Amino acid sequence: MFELAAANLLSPIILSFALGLIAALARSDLSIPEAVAKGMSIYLLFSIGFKGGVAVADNGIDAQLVGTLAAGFILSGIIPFVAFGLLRVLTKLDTLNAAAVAGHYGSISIVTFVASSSVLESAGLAAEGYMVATAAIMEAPAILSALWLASHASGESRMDAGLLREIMLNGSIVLLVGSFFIGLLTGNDGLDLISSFIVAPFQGVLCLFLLDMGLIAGRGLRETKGALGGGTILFGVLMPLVGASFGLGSGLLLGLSTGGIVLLMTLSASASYIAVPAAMRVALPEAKPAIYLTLSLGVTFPFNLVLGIPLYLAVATMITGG
Amino acid sequence: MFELAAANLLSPIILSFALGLIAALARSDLSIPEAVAKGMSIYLLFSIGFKGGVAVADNGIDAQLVGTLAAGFILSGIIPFVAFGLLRVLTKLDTLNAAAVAGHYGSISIVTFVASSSVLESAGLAAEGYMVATAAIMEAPAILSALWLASHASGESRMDAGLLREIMLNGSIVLLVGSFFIGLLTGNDGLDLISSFIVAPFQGVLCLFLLDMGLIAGRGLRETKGALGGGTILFGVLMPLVGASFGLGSGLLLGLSTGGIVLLMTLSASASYIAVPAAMRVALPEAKPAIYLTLSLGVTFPFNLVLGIPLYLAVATMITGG
Amino acid sequence: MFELAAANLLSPIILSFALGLIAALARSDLSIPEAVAKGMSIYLLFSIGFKGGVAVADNGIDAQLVGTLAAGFILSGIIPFVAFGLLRVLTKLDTLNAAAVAGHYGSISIVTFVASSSVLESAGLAAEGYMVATAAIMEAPAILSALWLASHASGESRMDAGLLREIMLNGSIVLLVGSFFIGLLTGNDGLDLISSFIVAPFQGVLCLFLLDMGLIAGRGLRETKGALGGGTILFGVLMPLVGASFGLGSGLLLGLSTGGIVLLMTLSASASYIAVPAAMRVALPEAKPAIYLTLSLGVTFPFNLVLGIPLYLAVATMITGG
Amino acid sequence: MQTHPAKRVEITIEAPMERRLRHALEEADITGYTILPVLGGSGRSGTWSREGQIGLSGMVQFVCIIREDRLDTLLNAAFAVVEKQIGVVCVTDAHVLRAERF
Amino acid sequence: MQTHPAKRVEITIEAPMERRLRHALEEADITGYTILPVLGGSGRSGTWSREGQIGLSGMVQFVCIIREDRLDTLLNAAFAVVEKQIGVVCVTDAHVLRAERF
Amino acid sequence: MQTHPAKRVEITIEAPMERRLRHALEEADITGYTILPVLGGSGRSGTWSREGQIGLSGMVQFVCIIREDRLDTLLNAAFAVVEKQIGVVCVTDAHVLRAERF
Ligand SMILES: Nc1ncnc2c1ncn2[C@@H]1O[C@H](COP(=O)(O)O)[C@@H](O)[C@H]1O
Ligand SMILES: Nc1ncnc2c1ncn2[C@@H]1O[C@H](COP(=O)(O)O)[C@@H](O)[C@H]1O
Ligand SMILES: Nc1ncnc2c1ncn2[C@@H]1O[C@H](COP(=O)(O)O)[C@@H](O)[C@H]1O
Ligand code: NA
Ligand code: NA
Ligand code: NA
Repeated sequence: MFELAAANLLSPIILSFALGLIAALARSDLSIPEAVAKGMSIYLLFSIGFKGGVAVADNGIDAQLVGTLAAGFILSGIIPFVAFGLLRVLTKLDTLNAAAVAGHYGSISIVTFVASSSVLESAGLAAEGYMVATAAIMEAPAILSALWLASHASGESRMDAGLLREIMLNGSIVLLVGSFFIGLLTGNDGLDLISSFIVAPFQGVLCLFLLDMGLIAGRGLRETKGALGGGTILFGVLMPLVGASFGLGSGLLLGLSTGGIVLLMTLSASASYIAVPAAMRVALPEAKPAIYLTLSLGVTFPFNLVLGIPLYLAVATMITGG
Repeated sequence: MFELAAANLLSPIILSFALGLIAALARSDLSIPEAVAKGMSIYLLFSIGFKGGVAVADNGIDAQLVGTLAAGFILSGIIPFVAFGLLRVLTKLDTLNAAAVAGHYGSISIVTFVASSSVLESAGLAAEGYMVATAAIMEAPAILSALWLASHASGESRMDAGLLREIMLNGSIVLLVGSFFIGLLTGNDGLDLISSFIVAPFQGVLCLFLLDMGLIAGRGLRETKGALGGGTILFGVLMPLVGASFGLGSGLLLGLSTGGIVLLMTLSASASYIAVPAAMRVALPEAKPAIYLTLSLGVTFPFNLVLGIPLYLAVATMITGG
Repeated sequence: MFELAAANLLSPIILSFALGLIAALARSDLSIPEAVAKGMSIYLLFSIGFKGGVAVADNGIDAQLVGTLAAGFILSGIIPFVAFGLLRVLTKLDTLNAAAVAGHYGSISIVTFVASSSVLESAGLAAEGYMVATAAIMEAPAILSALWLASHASGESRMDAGLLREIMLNGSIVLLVGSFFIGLLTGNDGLDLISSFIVAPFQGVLCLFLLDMGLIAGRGLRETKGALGGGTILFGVLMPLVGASFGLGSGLLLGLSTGGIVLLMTLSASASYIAVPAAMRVALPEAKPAIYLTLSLGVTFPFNLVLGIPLYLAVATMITGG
Repeated sequence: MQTHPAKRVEITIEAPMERRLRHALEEADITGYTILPVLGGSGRSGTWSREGQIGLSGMVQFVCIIREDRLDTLLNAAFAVVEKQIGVVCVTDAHVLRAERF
Repeated sequence: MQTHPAKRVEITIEAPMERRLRHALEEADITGYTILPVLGGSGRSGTWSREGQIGLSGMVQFVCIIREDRLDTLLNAAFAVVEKQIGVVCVTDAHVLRAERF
Repeated sequence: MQTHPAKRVEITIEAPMERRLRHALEEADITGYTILPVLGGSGRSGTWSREGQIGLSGMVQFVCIIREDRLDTLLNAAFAVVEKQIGVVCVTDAHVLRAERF
């Protein structure tokens, strides 16, 4: 496993993240324009959605697929309650901020998912194509759980129909699901047509995207230094392990392949930093972005990237026997 | 022909457009940053101009080329008069708005042209390389015809030297013509050097670009619902057929290849939504963008993309015998 | 050599620059969004840094590498003094503006470096991988020399710790050095992973980037017409030759390969238009950008691109015997 | 040239609230406004900048020119949205050409 | 700190007219202005937003600070361009540092 | 709705000076401002536009709303940065909601 972690550490992807992190901490003015960052994220979402759809078109739709989607939905809805409990034990956050943080951990980080897929590929492990669809399904339920937690605590309802609609129609979710269906409908013919766009340069784009993530995480850490207590940081590295064990259990129950289990562990372990923060700004404006964003992007994201993913791979390989 | 239309419908390119359309109609906040959209359109223009130039360098310059360019110029200048007449019959638009709309249909949509080229490629049909130059030539004359129509109606001149200059030096035209000449001068050596940039990822970029077009068309349709009467919408699907028949006649007279005829039909059938609207805002500010943009982008563009192109291909194949 | 210059002139890269130049001089509204231009420059810096690092990983670190880096540092620091002297002889610029201009010529233009590498590649000549690192090292010392010249003349110090820090942490330098180290650490394995992103489309991206450079240079020339006297323009074509001869001497002393000598000549001959202008706006706000930017971007950059590089290649080949 | 008195209201607000503010203005029958992008800023909740934010946060600035007698309607509508949110509302006296448009 | 009275004129206008307005100002000898990008807006001709517009429409905002006695020249020059066009002109009283520059 | 008098200060300055101005404001204990991107402009040093500038030059606009009694502190802090630089400072009277924030 140490070899694996070392190989992972020396991949251009992780090193690009580290470069961004260091540059930001050293106060370099290196930055990636917002439009380019958004363009890359559209590219990544389109590409993984499409490839997932093609994989499902190849393998067909079966009971396991439906079960996995359902499991993803439930995991996303339940994990925030677990996170909320852990936060109450480990930190002194008030219920509102705890609810907001908890929502992030039920939802997922698509870049962590992609990084995990890359590691699987290097390790020569295949995974179920519909894990992409599972990722899409896990984006939203956690938000509702978080709002329920916050409403319950404050006694006033935090949900309204408009917000619900906005969450479901969030650009990332629509793009991921939409390109999944495009891949499903066009299959390998479609993939042949555009693979030199969505497959060949993928890893390289991911490097630049992670450079940007490193820059953002580094700036976040620099500006909020001290805002996070020790207990909160501890939560940021413990919670992914808790989430991953939920993912492991579900994956074993569903009878997923080793690769599929690793991906479900990664999804459960990862925390959102795009869809959920946007929803929280609207629904829980009093909660502090400095807390939930820094925790998700500055602590849990690098933890998963560097240590988490190789660990999940090692554990899953050990348990399933490869 | 139904097979062809079905195959066309299931291409990732058309499905990407549909995804954008649906997302916008459902009020998703999915959007592509303006800078990225403009970057993609620069890429597409550069790539098709360059490839057209290389094709001409391969085949040499001959009388047919000159004839086709002249035909393009004339078609672009004449079609607005036909469109104006049809508008007067089918709709209640005043002369100013009718003139503005008419100008759009004489000019061309470069993305429709590209989509048509893709369909030809899938069908294994070659086309004359200079069709790209024809496309460039057809951009502008229609604008002058529209201004003439409007001046004639209102009795005040709508043209000035500055505007004429601006139209000729419009960025899209300059880029298309310029990269055509770069391709012509560097030929296959140049193409070898940069083909993994301008050829390989082309179809994939086109997908994302059409996703954006779908988003824009969908938003346009949503916001102007009701602004277009039934007669106007009818015009939006009839006019491309009229234009295409002009293109067909010219193509047969010129003795173009089947592929070339399809492209000339497509150019004649398509309506501008970049160069002409910009010129109209300056020269005919009283004309309503809600009418001409929605018609061009929300009605005629998808019509050509989904039904028009396969139809033009079927007709041309039938008449030329393949 | 004339053949070489002609081949160089007919490359898509040079022609793209020419297209931009012509479009801008003709007042076309063709333009590339700032975010896209910045995205391309990030791509180019990342790509050349990475490839340089991989080349060094392949060849190992030796005394020549250290010597070349040291030479680069010294060249960048000394050339501004030479440039300053030449400016005093050829032009009537006051000391402040002369110091600002001089700083630009000690520093380097990374795009000129890249264009030179492309020419070497076409000519089948290899160069030392660490020339990229040399380029990075040559960015900054010239700025300090320029500030010293300006302080010396005006009697007031122009340097402060904050500025020094900003210069060293300039985004371009950090990205170039950082990706160099990523390439060094991941070597050929890393390159294999992302080569279809950073190698394959490189020349094509360079074309679009040079199109933008042409647009900027053309606009600069148009707006400052008359601002540059004959002596100043003469300086703009003489100074690169002077710089190149310094690079030639150092390269021979260091025993570099023919390709390496050409690159060191190019670096010494080229003038900055990104890092140095930004520093000058902060440290020497009274100096006129119209002078130093137009000279660097509108005179020296095209001179090197079109005539300089083939000349340096011819001279280096002649002297080293190939 | 003839000008007419009016108020210029500038509302700086988080990007995720843009849609809600648009909607609130529409409800209050205020249909004229312009939205400017914001690069960065500083306030009680710290400093931020837009580079590479992939939509994480970011603010926008509404500029709304309005007849004086409609000012209170506007401020009430805006306040309802801005209240709990990060954001700033600033009003200045202004004069406009073509008063009939406001 | 010493400040001097001036006028701040804000002209929101369609992007395709930018070049013409620049030119009209130049003709009127008005050489100081700043142009801000506009993200979106709403007016009598409906609501629009800049995302993915590929230059279809879009507006820009000119901000021009000017001595009071030059205001009418500016308004006349601007009005000639804006007249038939979509667009808004708004004037506010202001104070500037370094009056000699205006 | 209750509003309170304040000053709106608009500082247009070259992008490379952004960091310095941020710093100067911080030093003067001024922590509320918004930064807008600038597309282009014209002044004594000519006309420029941001398209494709790859950071060559470019300007930004600070908008700072401030209590009247703090205006001089702000102007002094800003002036120290702007003095030798290209740039414009413009002050207008304004009214704000939620005065306690300024
Ligand atoms: N005094 C001010 N002047 C201008 N903009 C401000 C001011 N205070 C806050 N802002 C803007 O509002 C945002 C949020 O402010 P705050 O709620 O104080 O954190 C800041 O990031 C600024 O963009
Ligand atoms: N009252 C207003 N306040 C601020 N901006 C306005 C106002 N009215 C119109 N605008 C701007 O001018 C554009 C065109 O307005 P209109 O000509 O009324 O459609 C709108 O999209 C807004 O950007
Ligand atoms: N009178 C003015 N009104 C608005 N902006 C101005 C004015 N004068 C200068 N500027 C802005 O400040 C920049 C530099 O001006 P200058 O220092 O005069 O070259 C210009 O490019 C404009 O963006
Ligand atoms: Na999770
Ligand atoms: Na047409
Ligand atoms: Na140099």
